[in-house]
Order: sequence, then C-alpha cells, then structure tokens
Amino acid sequence: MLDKTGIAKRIAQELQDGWYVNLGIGIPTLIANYVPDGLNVVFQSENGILGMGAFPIEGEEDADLINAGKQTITALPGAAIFDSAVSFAMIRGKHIQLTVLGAMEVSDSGDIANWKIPGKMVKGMGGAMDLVASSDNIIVAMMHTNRKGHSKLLKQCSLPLTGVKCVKKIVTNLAVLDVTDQGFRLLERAPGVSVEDIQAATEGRLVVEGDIPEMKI
Amino acid sequence: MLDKTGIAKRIAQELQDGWYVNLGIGIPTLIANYVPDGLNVVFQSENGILGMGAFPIEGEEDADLINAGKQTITALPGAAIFDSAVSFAMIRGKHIQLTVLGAMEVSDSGDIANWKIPGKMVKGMGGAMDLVASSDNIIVAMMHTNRKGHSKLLKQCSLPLTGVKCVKKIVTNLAVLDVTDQGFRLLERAPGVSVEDIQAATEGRLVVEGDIPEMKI
Amino acid sequence: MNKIFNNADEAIAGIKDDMTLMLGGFGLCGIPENSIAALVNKGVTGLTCISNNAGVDDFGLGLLLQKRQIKKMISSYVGENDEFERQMLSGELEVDLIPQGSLAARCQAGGAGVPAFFTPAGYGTEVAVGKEVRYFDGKPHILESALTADFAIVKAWKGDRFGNLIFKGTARNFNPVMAMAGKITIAEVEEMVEPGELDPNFIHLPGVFVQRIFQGVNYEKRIEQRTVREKV
Amino acid sequence: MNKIFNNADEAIAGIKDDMTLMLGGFGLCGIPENSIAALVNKGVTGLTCISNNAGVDDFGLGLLLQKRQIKKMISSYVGENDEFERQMLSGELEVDLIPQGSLAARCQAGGAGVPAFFTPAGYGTEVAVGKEVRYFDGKPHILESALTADFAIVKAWKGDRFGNLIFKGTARNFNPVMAMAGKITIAEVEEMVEPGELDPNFIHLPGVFVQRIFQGVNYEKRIEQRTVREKV
Repeated sequence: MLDKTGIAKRIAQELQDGWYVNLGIGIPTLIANYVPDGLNVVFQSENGILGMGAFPIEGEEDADLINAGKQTITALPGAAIFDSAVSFAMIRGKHIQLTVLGAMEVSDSGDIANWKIPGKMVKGMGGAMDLVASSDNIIVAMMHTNRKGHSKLLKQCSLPLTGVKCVKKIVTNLAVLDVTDQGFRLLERAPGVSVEDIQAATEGRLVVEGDIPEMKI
Repeated sequence: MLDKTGIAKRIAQELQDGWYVNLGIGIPTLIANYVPDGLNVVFQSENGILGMGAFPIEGEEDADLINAGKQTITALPGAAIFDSAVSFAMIRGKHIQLTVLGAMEVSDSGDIANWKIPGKMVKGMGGAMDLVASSDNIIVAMMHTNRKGHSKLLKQCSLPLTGVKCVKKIVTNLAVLDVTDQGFRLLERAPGVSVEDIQAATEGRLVVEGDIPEMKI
Repeated sequence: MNKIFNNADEAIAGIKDDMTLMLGGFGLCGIPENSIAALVNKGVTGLTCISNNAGVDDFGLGLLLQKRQIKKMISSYVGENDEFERQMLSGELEVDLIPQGSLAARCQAGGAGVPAFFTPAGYGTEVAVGKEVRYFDGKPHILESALTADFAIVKAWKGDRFGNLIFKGTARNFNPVMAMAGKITIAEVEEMVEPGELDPNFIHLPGVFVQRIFQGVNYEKRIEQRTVREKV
Repeated sequence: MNKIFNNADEAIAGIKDDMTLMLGGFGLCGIPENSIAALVNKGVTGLTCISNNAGVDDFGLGLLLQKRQIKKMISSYVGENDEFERQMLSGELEVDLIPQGSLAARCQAGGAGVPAFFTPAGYGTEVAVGKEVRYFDGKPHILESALTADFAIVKAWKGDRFGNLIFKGTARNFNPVMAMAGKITIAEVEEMVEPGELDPNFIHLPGVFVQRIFQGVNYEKRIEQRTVREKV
C-alpha cells in the first residue's frame, strides 16, 4: 500500500520532458519533489505563474509570490507571470499537457466530484472545473477509499460533479487505473496489495485482464 | 466653406478634458493638431498605443513605433503599448470616449458606409466596424458631397454598410449636423454657406429649426 | 489628465449601499487593503462583491463580512473563513460560486464589450443549470455572460496619474481583468510615479481602464501559508 | 526545455501545402521577415494566411503572393498591394475580410479554448451574413467563432529557449494573440537571451504558447509611411 508520498512518486513517473503541468492542492503538490532526473517539466499555478520553483529560504518569503494554494514560492529562471485571464487561457486552450488533482469521488465513466458536499461547508471549485473540462490528460491522485472505508471509485458519483467524462487515469494508495469505455482498467497494484484487495475496494466496474504487475516506485 | 483643416479644427472643439480619442485615417488624423489649449486628451491608435505623440524628428523614426495609418509616430510620457486584443477590448468595451472617422456615405438614420465599393478594389474595413459598433460617440468627418457632386448624406446608404444607426454627429465642409430620429438636424453652417446650399447638398431628411448659426473656427 | 485622489476615503466616494463591486486579489495576495478599510469605515451595506476569494476572518473581505456589509459574494473559492461559513449556512449571505477561469473570462469579457461566450468549464455540473449548451467540435460548452461592476477596486505595485499600472509577481492575478470591467475603476498603488517613469512597453494595465488612483499606505500584505525550505 | 531552432528553414519544417498559417504583424511592423523568406524559399503553396494585412508588393506577405503561394487571405485590411488587387479581382485569390477587432478576438479565443463569442462589430453588414444574431441589453450582436492555425508565426524583440517573448513598441500588435492560437507556434526573435534575463514580471507572452524559437537575421524593418517633423 502507498502513502501520499508514494502516490506522488508514482505519478511523477508519468511526466514527460517538455511538459507543462498543473498540480492541484494536496497530494498533487508533492509530485514536484519527484521529477525524474534529466526531465524538464514546467509547473503552472493557476493564480498566474509558469516556472514555479521550490519554497523560499526562510526570511525570503515574498507576500507577492504565491501559488494557487496560497503558499509562498519562488520563481525559476525562465519563469513567467501573468494575470488570471491569461492563466486560464492556457488551461482552457489546452496548452498544459498534464493536470493532476485530488478527488472525493470518480465514476467509472471518468466523472469527477471534488468540490462540494451538500449540507456541509462548500469551499468552492476554484479552478478545478476549468481544469477538468479543458485538459486532455487528467490524472486523479487520491486514496482508494474514504475515511469510512467506502470506495471512491464508483459506478456513479453521488456528490455534485466537477466535470464529466474527463478523468483519464487514477493513482491511489492501492492501484493505478485507466478509465476506459468498459470502466476502470487495472494497470498496476501497489506493493503488497492483491487484485482481490483492489476489487473489494472498487465499487465501479473494474476490468482486470491478464497479470497485473506491481508498481515500481 | 471649410477645407479639410477647417473640418478638423471644428471637430477639435468637440473634445473634452480627459477624453480618450480614436482618430481615423485622413481628415480625422489632423484633429490632433488642434486640441484646445489646456485640454488633456489621449489619442489611441488601434494597432496598439495610447498616448500617441507627434511625428518623430527626422532621423529618429522607429520602424517599431507606428500608428494605424502605418505612419511613424512618437509616444508621449504616460503612453502605454498593448496588443491588438487589448486594443479592441478598450474600443469594444466603450473605454474610448470619442471616435472620429471618414465616410463615403451616411444615412439619415446614422448608418455609415466607408469600406467597400463593389466592383472596385476593396481595401477592407480595418478596425472601422469595431469602432462604429462600439462607440457611443461617433463623429464623421467628410466632404458633404462626393467628387461627382452627389450628396453623401443620404436617405439610405447605397454602398455596403460599415455599421447601422451609429453615427451621432457629422462635420462636413458645409455644416455641422446631428443624427436624430427625424433625420439630419442642422446645427451650424460653415462660413459663407447658406441653409439653402446645405439643403441642396443633402439628399437625406434634413431638419432645419430656427436660426442656424455660422460656425466659429 | 490627473486621476489622483488623496486617499482611500476620497477615492471610494460614490460607492453606495446595494452596489456591485469587483475586488482584485487572490487569497490575501494583491488585495486593495486601503480601499477595504475605507469601505468598512464608510459602512456601506448590501454589497454584492465579485472577488475570487472572500478573505480570512480578520483580513481582506472578511472585514466587510464581519460588519455584515456584504449581501452576496460571487467567488470561485471561499474556504478558510469561519464567519463566511456561518453566514452562508444561516442564509444571511448569498453565495454564487463560479469556476475560477470562467470568473476571469467573464470579467475580461465585461471589460471588452463581449456580452457572452462559450466555455467547456462547468458543463454537466450545477454551474451549467439554466445555461445554454452548444456543441463545438463534438464537445459540449455552456454560454457564460459578461460580468461588470459599479466599481472595480484593484491594487497595483506602481501607477501614474494617467492610471497606468504595473503589478508585482502573482499579486497581479485578477486585478487587471477586474480593472477593465468596472464602470468606475479605483486603483490603489504602493508607489505613485511620474508619467513616463513606467516604460510604455511594459505597462500591465493601460490607464484608459482606470478612473481613480491613489497612493496606499501601511500595506500589511499578510501571508496565508508561509511555506519555506531550509538554507542548505 | 529547449525550443531553439537554428534558423528559419529548420523552424518551418512541417509546414505543408494547403495548411492554414497565422502571421503576426500590422502592415510591415512586427512581421516575421525571416520565416516569410523561408516560406518563399520552401515553395509551399495553397496556403490560407490569417494576417491583419497582406504586405506590400515586394515585401511581407506580398512576397508569397508574388509566387502564388497563397490560396486565401483572412485579413482586415489589404490596401497598398497591386498584385493582391490583381489576384483578388481575377478570382485567383480568395479573400475573407473581417473586422480588425474581431480578428484579434477570434485569435485570442482560439488560443484560449473559447469556441465562440458575441460581438457587436459587423452587425447589419455583410460580415454578419449567415451568423447568429442575439440581443444583449437591447443591442444586437453577432456570434463569431474562434480561429486557430496549423502554424502561427510571430516576430518578437527578445526571447529565451523556454519560448518566453517580449515585443518592442507597436510591433507587438497581433503577435501575442496569434502565438496563442497556433497548434504549433514559431517565434523569430531579434535577440535570443538566457532564461532569467527576461524579468518574469514583464514577459509579454509566456513560453507555454511557443513551440519553436529561433534567432532571426538581417531584419530590414521597412517603414511604410515615413512621417517626420522638423527639429525646432
């Protein structure tokens, strides 16, 4: 079974040289720490920066330089700063090659719910609806089940949707799965996790074909 | 009767302090030379500059600094340069207080034709269609009649339109007129021009009420 | 051409109860601190505020929420504010949540005289309820309308008396597009400079979009998430 | 991340007959001189060129017109070019004239994933023929669609290997919006600089929109209307 860091490491393997990548808050943010050596990847933050670097050295924080999670950041050489309209022009216009975000639920047709729990506090969708509606390459990073142990990979989402038929790949603490016309297709098992474990934790349609290899982290 | 310079001088009297103004090619361009003392007016050129100044001193021409007429220009202190999308955002969004342009024909309901003569060379509308469709304050600067002596102030435009019901005021070599629901309303006569002269040169509906004063240039 | 006002109190003259305001900023980054303080001081109520976020409990728009001056918030993300949560759940506060990119594009459209446009964002979600759906290249889009405001209030780094503005870092965010969309736009700046000091080639927002400008004071520039690394 | 190509000939690799190109520039100001020369040299034909103007007889896109490489022009203004006039009147050249602001907005929309938007420009004219009309606030608007291109070719002042660009003066014009709208965007620059030399805060076009960049040579920068005043 993977922890959050493991999920981030596994998703980092999906990165390709020259990609522009938007990482959501939470697990996705960790991915920036595990970019494979030799790959040039540029991170976009939707509040208006390309070329986001590491956190600043203590004492060098700049209130005017933050990411979409409102964290203080730095800008790398070659960075560019822009306004919110330009930021979402690059998102909506498909100039970003990969979007990774968290989710509360994903359906086996690729629907995603991650912004609202009716009756509870609603924090808002932020840029998530624009991101999932626009990107051709969306990976969801999340735990396979929620705190109550219920599957988050469902036939149908029960929560209000963020986007429909948009998720391409899911990396959880248990597995790597693609979303296909036939439902979730199991690609890899987390270390020490069996196909049966994954089947038990997956409510939506699950396609298991042939031998399912264990992830290499 | 006014010459082109006279028309420009008369229109310059319409300027108000603090206005942003777009001047078309031809007579309108001359207006910049006759801004009344003490008035601050900023000229916009739709290729992407606010705060257009005089022509450069010989030898100081910069190929990268032109106006929409492709003439070399200078930028005044406080000028701003921007791209074509921003330029027309300010035009379409009504941030420009006055647009002055030439015309081949104007109808007595405020339609304007100034971009195309069928069967002849068509140069294109440039920014004129955006300007006339957007501005609340459009003044046409033109001769009252064409080279053949035919009126350019018509019941209906015969040429392909640039915009409908948009012209607010017309300053010609003979007169100043507003466009009203009743047609052209005569406001002023050019020096030495009689109401009868203007009536004879105006094909569209012309409203003449009371004494029509002579222009003061 | 002189758009300079003496201070925030004078610059916000004319803002009345029940008006619609746009306020720039992302979280607490690039927010018009002086103008918000002046609005609290002025006590106008029934405001509809269009702003990406709603501040925190004791800063930013949270200050207006505390005083119950806001009737409705139009935002994309409103977490991190207990008073906001209380007012929303009790029904005291109306909240219209819209996708962040659509918020930016709707402001830009409002400033640019584009009354409506199609976007894929929000299709199939509750954001799309009641909105026209149309397919382009086989993909569904919804029709979104332009946003404008009685007053837009933005914060810039430097500005001149023509209203030309430049912003610093990611404090730019929504400020330029909201400045375009205000019927009257008020800009507060950290530093007022003489016309010509800002290079015409590198102005982020041309002055034509700004009607009032003033030199702000005592910027707190609070940081929401202070994240640092150790010096190696 | 290295998008640098050695020269125009290499940068335009993959441009084939019958493709759609966007070319930045206003008149002869800010046009991609090196790329146009390379296209002439390559001899591709049947091109649809989206560009505000069509050059003059012996410069700019006029060079491609002379060689009959252009099948169709999509522009707002095409005066000052006798060969253009001849080809258009003889029917050899298709011409689609569209309002300049709509051209800019359609490119911007194409780059921004907005498939269509409403504008007042052109309502009641032949530009509106066949287009949907809708009233907003009692005023008629027409629905315009986004423009994209197989390749966008732009000219910048300075750029780096990430594709970040800055432009000089009014040579900016259509270059940024067209750069956003190309499936592949080629930028030629007067000066290539190292990443970090361009201040991130003052980049006109973020590199994400540029796929190829090269250092141009021998810029002629011809002036169409040399207007001067006397030194007093």
